[in-house]
Amino acid sequence: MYGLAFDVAHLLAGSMVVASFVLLYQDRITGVLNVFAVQAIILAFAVAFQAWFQAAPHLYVTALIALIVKGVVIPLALHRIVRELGIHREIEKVVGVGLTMLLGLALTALAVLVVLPVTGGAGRIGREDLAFALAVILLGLLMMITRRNAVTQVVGFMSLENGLVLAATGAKGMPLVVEISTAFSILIAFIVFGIFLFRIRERFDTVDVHALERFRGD
Amino acid sequence: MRLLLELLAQGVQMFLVLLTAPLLLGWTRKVRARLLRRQGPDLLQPYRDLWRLLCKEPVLAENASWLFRVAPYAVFTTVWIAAALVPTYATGLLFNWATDLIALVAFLGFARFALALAGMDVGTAFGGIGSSREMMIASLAEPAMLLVVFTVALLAGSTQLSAIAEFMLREPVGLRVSLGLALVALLMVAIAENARIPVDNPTTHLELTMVHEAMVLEYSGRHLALIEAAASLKLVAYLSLVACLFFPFGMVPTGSSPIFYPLGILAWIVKMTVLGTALATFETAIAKMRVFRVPEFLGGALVLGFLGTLLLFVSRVL
Amino acid sequence: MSLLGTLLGLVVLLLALAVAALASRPGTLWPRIVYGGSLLVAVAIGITASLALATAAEPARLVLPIGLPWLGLHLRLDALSAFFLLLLGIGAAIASLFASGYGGSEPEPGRILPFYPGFLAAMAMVCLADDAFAFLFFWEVMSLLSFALVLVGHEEETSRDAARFYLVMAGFGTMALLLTMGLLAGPEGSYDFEAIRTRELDPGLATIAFLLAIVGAGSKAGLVPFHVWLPLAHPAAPSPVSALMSGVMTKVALYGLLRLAFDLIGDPLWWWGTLLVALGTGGAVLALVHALVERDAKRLLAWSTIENIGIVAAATGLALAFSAAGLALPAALAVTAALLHALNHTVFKTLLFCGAGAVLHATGTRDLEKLGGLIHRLPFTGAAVLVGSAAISALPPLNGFVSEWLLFQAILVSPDLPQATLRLVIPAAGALLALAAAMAAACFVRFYGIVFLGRPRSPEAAGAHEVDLLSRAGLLVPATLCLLLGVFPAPVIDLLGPVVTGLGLGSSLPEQGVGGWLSLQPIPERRASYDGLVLFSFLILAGAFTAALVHRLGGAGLRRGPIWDCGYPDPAPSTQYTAASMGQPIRRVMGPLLLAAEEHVVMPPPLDPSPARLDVRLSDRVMDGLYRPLTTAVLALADRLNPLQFQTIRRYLVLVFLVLVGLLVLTAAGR
Amino acid sequence: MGETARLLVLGIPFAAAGLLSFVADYRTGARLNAAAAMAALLAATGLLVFERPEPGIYFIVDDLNTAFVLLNCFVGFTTAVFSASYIAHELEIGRLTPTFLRFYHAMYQAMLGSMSLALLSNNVGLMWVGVEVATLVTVLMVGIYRTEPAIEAAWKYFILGSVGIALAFFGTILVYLAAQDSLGEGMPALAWNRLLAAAPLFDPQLLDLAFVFLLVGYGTKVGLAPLHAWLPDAHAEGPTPISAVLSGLLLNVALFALLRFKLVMAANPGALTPGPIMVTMGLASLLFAALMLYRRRDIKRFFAYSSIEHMGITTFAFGMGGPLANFAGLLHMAMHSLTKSAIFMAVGHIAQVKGTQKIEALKGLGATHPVLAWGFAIGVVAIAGLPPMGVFTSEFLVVSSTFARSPWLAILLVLGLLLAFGALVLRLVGVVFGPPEGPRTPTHASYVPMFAHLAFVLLAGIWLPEPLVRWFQTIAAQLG
Repeated sequence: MYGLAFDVAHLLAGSMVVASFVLLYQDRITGVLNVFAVQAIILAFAVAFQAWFQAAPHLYVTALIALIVKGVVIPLALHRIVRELGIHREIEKVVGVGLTMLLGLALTALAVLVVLPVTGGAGRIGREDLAFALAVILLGLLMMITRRNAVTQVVGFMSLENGLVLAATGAKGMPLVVEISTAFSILIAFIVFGIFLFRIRERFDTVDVHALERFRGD
Repeated sequence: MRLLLELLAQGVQMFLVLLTAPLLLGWTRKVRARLLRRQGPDLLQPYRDLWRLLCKEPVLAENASWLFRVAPYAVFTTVWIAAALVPTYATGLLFNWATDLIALVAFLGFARFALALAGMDVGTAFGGIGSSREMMIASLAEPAMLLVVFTVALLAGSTQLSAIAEFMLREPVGLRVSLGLALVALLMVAIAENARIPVDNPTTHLELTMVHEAMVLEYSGRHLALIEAAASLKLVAYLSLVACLFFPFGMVPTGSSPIFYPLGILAWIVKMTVLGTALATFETAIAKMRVFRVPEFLGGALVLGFLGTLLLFVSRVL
Repeated sequence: MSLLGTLLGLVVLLLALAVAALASRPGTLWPRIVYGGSLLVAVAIGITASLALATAAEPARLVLPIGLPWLGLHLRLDALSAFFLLLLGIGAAIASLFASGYGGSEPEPGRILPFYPGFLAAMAMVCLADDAFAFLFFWEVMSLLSFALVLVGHEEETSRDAARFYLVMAGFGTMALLLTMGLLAGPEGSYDFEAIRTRELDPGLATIAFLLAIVGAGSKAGLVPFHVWLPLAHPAAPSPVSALMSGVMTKVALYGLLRLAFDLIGDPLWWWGTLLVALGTGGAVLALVHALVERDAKRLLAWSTIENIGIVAAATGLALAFSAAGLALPAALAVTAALLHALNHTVFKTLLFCGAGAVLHATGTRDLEKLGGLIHRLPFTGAAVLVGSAAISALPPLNGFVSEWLLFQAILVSPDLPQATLRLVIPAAGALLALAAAMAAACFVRFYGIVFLGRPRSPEAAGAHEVDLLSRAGLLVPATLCLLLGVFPAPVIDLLGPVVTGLGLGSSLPEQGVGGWLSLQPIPERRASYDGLVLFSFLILAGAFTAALVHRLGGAGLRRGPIWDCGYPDPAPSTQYTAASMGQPIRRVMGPLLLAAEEHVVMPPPLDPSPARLDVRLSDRVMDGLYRPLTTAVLALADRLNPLQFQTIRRYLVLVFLVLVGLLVLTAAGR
Repeated sequence: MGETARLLVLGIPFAAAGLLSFVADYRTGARLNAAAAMAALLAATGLLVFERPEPGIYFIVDDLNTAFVLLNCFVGFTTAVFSASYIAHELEIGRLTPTFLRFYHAMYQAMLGSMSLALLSNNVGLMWVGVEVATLVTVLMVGIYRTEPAIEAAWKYFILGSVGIALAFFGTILVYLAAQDSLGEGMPALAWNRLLAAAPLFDPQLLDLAFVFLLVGYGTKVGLAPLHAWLPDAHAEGPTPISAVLSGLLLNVALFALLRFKLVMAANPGALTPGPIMVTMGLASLLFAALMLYRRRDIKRFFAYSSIEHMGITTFAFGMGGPLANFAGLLHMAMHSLTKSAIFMAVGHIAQVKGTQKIEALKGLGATHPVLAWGFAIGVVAIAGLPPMGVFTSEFLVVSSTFARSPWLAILLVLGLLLAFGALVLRLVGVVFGPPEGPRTPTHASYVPMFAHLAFVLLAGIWLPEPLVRWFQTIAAQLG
């Protein structure tokens, strides 16, 4: 029994990392949003499994929030914004896809290398989960620095927060308060981003972060 | 009673120096003339000149300030004291203990300071030329002089004049390299300070070359007399300094009875005539240097003086 | 305790005066009140300090509850600080007396009055401070207040730049001193000087502490490599403040050096002294060459301050070398020469700066080329500045000569030094000091001759008017003090006795006044003595005798006539020698080496009436060699880093990413 | 009574925030805002006066945060008073419209409340939430002018801030994991006092990894060198009251959080000491910011870099460790926040009076506005570390204690301090002195808050109150 639960947690965390890699691979905004939705759904399952495994009912609430808010609401809203504001579909990448993938691999290796020697204090499941969560975080960060448009940057930021939630749920007994507040702040982050998007939209014709950089103070 | 006697001896020294100064000047002019196969002026001519100037009424420029009128007295007094302090016929006179060689050099500096300022007081181009050149020469001659003083003081163990003279008299000093260097440096400085031939022509009125004369251009009457007397006194001071430091034989050491004083005076007069003749012959043998070659000349004196001091610092025996 | 208490009370009085002066308005009596108050307090500080010196009592100590919480503020009045407080009292009294007359018509009292008493108070507290925090606290407050005083005339660009350069150099000096104190106090931070004195420091650290002390105190005093700000800042301040900065603040800096070198850092190594001697004497000659080509009166005096500080530093270095070699009496002689020269310099430099202030007040200009003939219109200032110039040129009856003489005695007493290099450096130092003395005389003949003698070179000089009564008193007091110190040096040297023993040199000079006519005989067996009184009376007697004799023989009449000038007098004042031409001979001799001077003459072809041109380019080797490259380097580095402000958000994220990954790799590797 | 005071300190700001969001009129809003800030200040002094409440599961009052809560509430109150007149003037000249200002006061109070929450929280997660909410609120306020640069600054601040905060949260999770096996699951594993007590039992490797994330996360909020990019633009483009609070308080709160974790790291013997990393980042910030000061053309951006420099000095001091350096670091945090907020108040009025923030247009202030010039001059003198102001004391302690232990680091520190000193003096003389330029319209600025801050810094420079010294010394000893 112990082995199976362990394998399922592994599977879900691993698929989260795979989703991050696919996210890096996309070169169209709609593709990015859909893969992000898939990742959010996988996250929801992972959290739900953790809830079942740790017999901690509050995790189900987090799984539900993750599924609905990040799985469905945010991607749809982003799709509508992208359509309404007519943001051009093409994603300008800074670094070629091949190199990005290589960097991603190196980061995952680093994440595993850094977390695993940690002694087993946090229980076997916790350690692997932690390594994968760190990998998702680093890949999210990598996504933000290799993309030029604002939307893809924010999606990168969102996938980074997915990794956070994965890590939080992996930590057995992390009090509920923390999870709710995490969700709460992600929500706010999204709203703020939305307002900005409008403002940005209100001010410039394109949402490309590059256009923003011309107006720098000195 | 002893105090009175010592006061008398000091008085003799002061007036001996004062009266023989013009004579020495006359003697050097006479020897120069003879060497140039000229008759040359009478030995007593300087006295007549001084007397003539003394009785004439001085004419001052409109914008001459009080400094212009006070300067001759200050110059004459300081040079006279400097000359009086140098032991001529006897060491250990009353006022010798009041000061030492460094103060003597400083007194001559005071005279030069007053004369240079007086030169600039009336505000003419020549006064400026004289003062600036004089100060340039002084800024090299005085350190050379001080280095000579260092050399001699290091050897004698004190900067007190009569102490040095006695050391030279009694101690078996013998021929030392540092003393030789000091002597040459002192002679070069003496020539520069007294405005003798290679550095400055005492008899000339050619604007481009004169240094000492340029400063005193505006003086006349008794003021000029005082300055001329001061110049001659300065020559006597330097020559008797050379005699006292480097050829001290014939001087009466402190403490011995006064009957030897006339002998001392005689020896001093002989030394003065010998040095006067040497000076005159040196002047006729050499031509005047361009003004801006004087720094090299005095630079040489500075280096010699420094070498003398350095040698004494490095080893006691050199 | 009572003396230290009264001193503290006086300092508080000064602070009260400073705070009250914040309310000063132009045209009111405030300048008189502030300067008068400062004068009274300065005199009181002088008297209390001389009392402390005379009684040579045990050092009084006091701890106030302010300052560092666990340390408190330690104050201590020992002989050394009493002497420098006496020096501060004299300098401040002269400057305040002069300012009360001259400063009366201050256009902007609000800018100067609040800071003037504060500046005095800060200097006094530096001398009393007995722990590292208090010392540096008041040291930096002294710099800050003098910075504000330099900015009094901040309309001109030059005084703003001067003030800025000054404060940055002051900051640099304080940082050096802070490092010294850190080294002396050790890691556990026992900043109290008492603890530092008992703490043993190994020679390596002591050497670093000493070098940093030279950098810190030297940059405030104006020791050569750190002197560049002084000729810019001191002249920019109003004259009484320049007098205080040059006369007193530089001495407080030297007090800092003496306190650190002798009292706190413990037994010196032999080469420490040689470094200070080399810096001092070399600096003196360099400063004088600059003074000889200087065109601005107050900058000339500032360069001369650097020269005199060089001499005092050389004397201190000599004392260090002697005490390292174990020669107690010569060390005492050298320290006495240093302290006496510091006192003399305070007196005659304050006089000269007040004189320059009077000239500036009368003619409105400091440019030597526009002055001349002022002795007729400012007779009183002329006489006082003449005494000052004679004193600074070390001429016999005055005080400048006494300290010069003592220093030469110290050099001559030192042939039996064990170290070989010392036996080379000391004679070289003697030669340079002799050169400096002679060039100082040349410099001040030029200064006095161009400013006061000859014919006025500009209408302002022609229309000059004498300063009022109080300022005249401000000039008379230092002039008489120069004479008194020159004629009666023996009592002053006895007063210095406890200071010298306090520095831990083992012995001080024997009793001076005993040798009959108060003659000065520092080392008995050398029989070299200097008797100011006898010489002075000898001078007066001989002078009177000559004058009487000449007047009786040749009569007292005299006639006024036109200037002779070899027969072709020219009324135009421009035919006179100017400041540049007066300095030209010495500039030809020393210029190429020390000032990188290049002369370029453009002669028109024959028959071409166009004028010939002579331009001379002088440059300050230290400024161009050290400070300009430093500033350009900093600005170049700033330019290279500047683009970092204008990057895209993505690039900043890359920075964050790199830091994170770097640290992760580090911790992974760290295990 | 201690509990009620603590409750009030947290409750008042959030209640005021709620209330103010309904108030539309600016004038009443400003007055209410100042009143709420005053009440919070009184509550904070209550914390000081009454005996300390027992550390609960959510909140704790201990040596470290008492001083900083008081400081936060005081600066919050004075800045509220300053912002009343400043924003009123901005409304007059039309740079801000009532619609933009709709939620300004509510956001201001929310920010103060979240900062107090972060300071007083005993729970690591709650502290993280406090810092996160404060960041998001300041992001909104920075973008309040709705000009292009303001939007860009706010966007940059949002992205970098959120990345930093996310990493900090991951660090918090790691600390929780490390504490889990000895302190059990749930709330107790996040409570400070328990973490501190059980720290020696934690797994050192996990703590090191956690500190890396915490250092990068909270380091971004503190504005240390490589992570500082958001700070200059946020200061320059946001309204000046926000710059004052940002520079004065938010940087301190972030550094306070970092200190909390350093306390835990210091208690665990196995863990790698964070000293070297903090020293390198501190020195990097100091030298980088000092050099950037020379080429700044905008006065507020200039002082933003000065904040980075001073945060660098403080981090360096904590990195060096030892009782002296830690005490100096804590004192420097307090002095810097008081001085920098005073400077920003002065700069705010100067920018309003002269109509621009360009340094070359701000000349001869001494002639046109003497009182403002005095305030600005004293502020710059204080921030440059000159006595008699308080910053000199802390810099004195840091430099002297560092030199005795490692001379080369002290040399670098002194080099940085001198570079910054040169730039500060350059601007001080440029702005305050010289012939006046630009408009001379007299300003009806509120000088009281500015001079109150400077008076406190002057007092600290001469004498430090006994309780403050005791708290800082106990914490300095614990910090290791």
